[in-house]
Amino acid sequence: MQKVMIERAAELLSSGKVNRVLGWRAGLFAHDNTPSVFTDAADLQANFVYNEFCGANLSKYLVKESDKEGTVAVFLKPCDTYSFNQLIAEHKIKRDNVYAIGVQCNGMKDVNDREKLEERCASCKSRKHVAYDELIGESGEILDSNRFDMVEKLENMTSEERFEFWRGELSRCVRCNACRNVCPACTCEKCIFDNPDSGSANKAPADPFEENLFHIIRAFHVAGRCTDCGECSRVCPENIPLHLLNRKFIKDINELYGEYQAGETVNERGPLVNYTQGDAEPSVVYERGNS
Amino acid sequence: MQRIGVFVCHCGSNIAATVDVKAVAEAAKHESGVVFSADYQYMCSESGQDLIKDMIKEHKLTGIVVCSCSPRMHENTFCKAAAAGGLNPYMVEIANIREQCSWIHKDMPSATAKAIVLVRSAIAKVTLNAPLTAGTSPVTKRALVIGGGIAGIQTALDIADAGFEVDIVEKEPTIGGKMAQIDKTFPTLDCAACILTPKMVEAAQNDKIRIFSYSEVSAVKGFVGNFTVTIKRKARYVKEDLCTGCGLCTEKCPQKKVPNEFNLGLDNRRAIYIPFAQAIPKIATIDPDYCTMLKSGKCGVCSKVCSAGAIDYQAKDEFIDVNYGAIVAATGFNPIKVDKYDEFAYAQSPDVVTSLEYERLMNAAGPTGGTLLRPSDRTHPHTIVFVQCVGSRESEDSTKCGKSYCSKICCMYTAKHAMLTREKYPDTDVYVFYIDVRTPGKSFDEFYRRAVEQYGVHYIKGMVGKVTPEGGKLKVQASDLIAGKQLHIDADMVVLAAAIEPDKTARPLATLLTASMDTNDFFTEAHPKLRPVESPTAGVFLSGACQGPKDIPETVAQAGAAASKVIGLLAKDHLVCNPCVANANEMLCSGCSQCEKVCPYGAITYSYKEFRMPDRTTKLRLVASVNAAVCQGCGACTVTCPSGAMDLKGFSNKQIMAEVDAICK
Amino acid sequence: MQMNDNTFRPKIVAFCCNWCSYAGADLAGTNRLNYPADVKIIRVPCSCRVNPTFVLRAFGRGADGVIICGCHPGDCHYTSGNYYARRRMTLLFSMLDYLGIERERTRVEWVSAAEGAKFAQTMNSFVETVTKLGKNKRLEDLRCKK
Amino acid sequence: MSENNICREDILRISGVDTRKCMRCGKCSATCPAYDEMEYHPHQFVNMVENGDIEALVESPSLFKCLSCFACIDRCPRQVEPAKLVEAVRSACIRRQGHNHLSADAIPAILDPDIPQQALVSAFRKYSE
Repeated sequence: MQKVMIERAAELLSSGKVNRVLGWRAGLFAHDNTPSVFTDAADLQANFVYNEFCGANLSKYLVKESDKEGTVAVFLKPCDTYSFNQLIAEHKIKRDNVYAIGVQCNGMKDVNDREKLEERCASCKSRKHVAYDELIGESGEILDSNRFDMVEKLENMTSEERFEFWRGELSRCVRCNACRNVCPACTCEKCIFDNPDSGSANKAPADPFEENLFHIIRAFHVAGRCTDCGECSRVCPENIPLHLLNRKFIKDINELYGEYQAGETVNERGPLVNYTQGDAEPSVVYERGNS
Repeated sequence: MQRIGVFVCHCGSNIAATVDVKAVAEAAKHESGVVFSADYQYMCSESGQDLIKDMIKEHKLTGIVVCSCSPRMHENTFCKAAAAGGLNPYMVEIANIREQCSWIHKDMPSATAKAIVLVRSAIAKVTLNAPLTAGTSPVTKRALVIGGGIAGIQTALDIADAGFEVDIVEKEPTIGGKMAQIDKTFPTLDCAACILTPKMVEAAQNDKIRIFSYSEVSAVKGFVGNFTVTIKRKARYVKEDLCTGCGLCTEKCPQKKVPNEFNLGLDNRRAIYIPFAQAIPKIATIDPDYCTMLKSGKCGVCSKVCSAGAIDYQAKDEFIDVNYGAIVAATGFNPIKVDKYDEFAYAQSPDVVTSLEYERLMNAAGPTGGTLLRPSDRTHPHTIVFVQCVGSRESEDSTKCGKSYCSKICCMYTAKHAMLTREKYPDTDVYVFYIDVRTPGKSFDEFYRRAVEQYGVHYIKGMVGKVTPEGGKLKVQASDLIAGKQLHIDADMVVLAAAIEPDKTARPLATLLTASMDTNDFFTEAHPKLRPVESPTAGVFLSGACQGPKDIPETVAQAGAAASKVIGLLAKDHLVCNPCVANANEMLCSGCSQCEKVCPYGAITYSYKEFRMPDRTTKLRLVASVNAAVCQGCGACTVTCPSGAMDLKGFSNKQIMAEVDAICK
Repeated sequence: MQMNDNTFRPKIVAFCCNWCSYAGADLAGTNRLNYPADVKIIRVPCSCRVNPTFVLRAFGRGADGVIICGCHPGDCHYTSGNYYARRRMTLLFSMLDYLGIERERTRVEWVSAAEGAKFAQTMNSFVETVTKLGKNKRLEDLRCKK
Repeated sequence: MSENNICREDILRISGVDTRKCMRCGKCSATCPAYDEMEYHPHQFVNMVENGDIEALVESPSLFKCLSCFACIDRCPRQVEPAKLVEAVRSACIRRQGHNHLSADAIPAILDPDIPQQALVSAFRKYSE
């Protein structure tokens, strides 16, 4: 796989079809591969890597890269292609400047427990590439995923238990902003939390409530646009299961407004910028489950 | 630093009896930024307003808070007073301590405490107010009427009468619409053509009115007062300025087998045609689907016989852009297709007709020259069965193409048909099967009773269940609910009162106009009772059956009403805009286009703009901008924007959060 | 309603749309329909103007309950605002519930300009519910007591 | 369901019909091929159920004159489905005639390999409580 990808990338560079290749660069250790731009074949040969530690979703890097001169080739795993589509829909990626190569993915390994698949890969929602110019390896199918199991488990807890659970998780937050910075849906020019004029500027939480506030708002801002790529949880240095917040919104949206997968196509109206006259009333929140 | 003045009104005892106004004024004094605070008997009185004006000058106030009744009551009064005192009228906030405090709380301490919180919250908000100026936008003094039926013609005539220019866009080769196809009109039974054609001629001769026939609206840009509409002038292959309407070509054209839509396919026309004798404009049109010259390049007869040289086989669709200040939708209606109702055998027998087809069969200019003949064998029918409510008043989940509403006009035109038939041919038996006879209208019920009492039409409460064509007859099986019998009638003709539905072009047009529609594709009015001829989209008005089923008098009345609204708009040189509108901060906008999707008015547009970057390079970025003349200030976009780039003037994020903070303190 | 330091009085923030619910609140006043003074109304043009941040801000600053009132679905002055608000608030409240914040502290109610009685009744029942829940303990625990 | 009294709610529940949707147009009776055989006609049937006048229906021979051709269901503009009411009254009536006309134990004896499974199930549903 890696060999074929390097060959193809070198070929694209030499033919002049692209002038840069966005891929993964081998790190000091086997598991710390990082996103990187390659411009020549030698560099590719020496440092390009594609193995089970290439979790980074490269689509967000295209926001900057596709804005530059010339065409950039990019390798996209199936889940990355959803983010790719979503970013195109939001005019963040200039599609004409990108040559997208879909690459087969069999799941990424968890850097903390290198024998195990990452949680997001163990509950993979789709092996299908929804956008690409060419494909290396095979594109799979949309899978029946059990990704909402944990959300459901939380929903079935009592309100107190849930509170304790989240207190335990969110109190570890150090507000490093990694989750926000890596998120392909977080592409604001300036985040409201960084903007003193927004009225909600909040660089570091003054109290635990503001910790919650940051995470609720972050999840709300990407609700309906989040493709559930799972990058937020991957990069969290405190291993907070942030994807459980995003998935809660996704699950609610699916249940209340019909199945929706952000990024599946480019020209869709997201569930939060859409409505039907017969939508569920907010009281549905009180009616289901026990408190 | 703001200098804020607080005025606490007693409202006689309305407020002062339950709220300690002195304590409120005193508490306000200690709020940051407040330089003046006082209570007064009646703030809305002349002297109360003078107090505001004087204090603004005396204390150089930059903002004021009036603690009084609901802003819905006197906000305007105090804004005007502030303006008179030299302050921007948008630097005024009202703390509602009457409706939302003194009137609902009985206990003085708690009411006073609440009033103080409300004042604090208003002070917190006004501190962040910014002076706003209501912008203006110019008005293009020309109106567009889409649809050239009686609704469109009447609207255009009324607008032109007031001295404004108006264009009619009609998709057919002639104006006239459905009314031109009708024989007689109820309840007076005067002939439709006799009252319609003079109006058509008047429209054609009025120098303020331009008629774009055989044309469609293909794009709409802009906003109230400033629309730019792209009109597609379909190629008619005849030069409009040369054709004299002599009609020779329509007689010589060898292609004779084209179903005549004006007669609903009951007879044929040629490939080059003028829809009917009184057509306006009276210009021939070539039907490209049937013309052999256009299809295979062989023929050219019309070109040879045309002495004016008007035929142009090379013609292409043309697109023209015109500016308008107001747009009127008058797209009208159509009867629904009734083929799906197998039980009525419409598709099986030519003698089962819809009411509009019957109208043509009765019309002197129709396919039978006004003699009522069965379409199948052209014999005179002796027994005619009318069926009411075909496709109207069906349940919402109807599997057929039925409509849940009452089509409103069928009861009356069926009474008319029955009456005219009996009058012309007293030897016919006429049965009308009805569920209810609905005749609310001036002289309507009298008309229906006349059909029964003078003309001997058999009105039977019940419904037709089945029509079977058999041996040249139509066997009608029906129920008579009052006699408690099932009837079997051998009829010669069956006439179906098909439900009416909005024209199919209305839905795409609504999208172009960003006007809203109901589930039946009728245009929605801005308010069902108080603004019945305006659409919720500013500058778009509604005329005729595109808004709901209507008969001719109602249509004409509504057309006049729509025209008067248009005239009211065009009479202004400038429109004053609501200054409390959304505003995009281009530096923060990331161009994600989410806000554009929630805007109900299409006020948000995206464009690439150049930005200077900190490193002195320039960058092209897609950013949103709000058209202040179109934005109504709902704020839907502000919440959609994750960056907070979109904010609402007068209700900004910071202002509302300041209020929240003041209340929760 | 006796102001008594020993009894708990909740802080309630009510966001009301200008066209229906704020007018409904005015009507409740005109008809002298009582509801507790704990409710403080903030006027917004439309329920769709209510940003989730405002709701969280209120809780962050010590509110015990937040209620959002708008025109009935289909009656929005701006045609579609409350439809968007309905989706947003449903999701937000569901999320707050998911994080373990009592779901009864949040509510959306549609109140038309003619429903003064409904407005008063809604506020009475909401205040009662929130009072029963007591102080916003879970959030209180989170907030630094300044 | 009580022994001797079939109430309106039972019929509505069994049939799943909402009689209030009826706008009294009479198209069901107009379309009914067995109209002349019946004492009570389809539109009356709907009306009688709506008024709780079930006993008269049960007593009337009309009940079993309906051909179940479903023309009334097909043609009803309000989707009231009168034939379903007939069917519901019929099964209520049959059930009332005695407990379990058919018991599970009795089935093996009368089992015929040609009886379709569906017929068995529906008979079982119809003839037992």
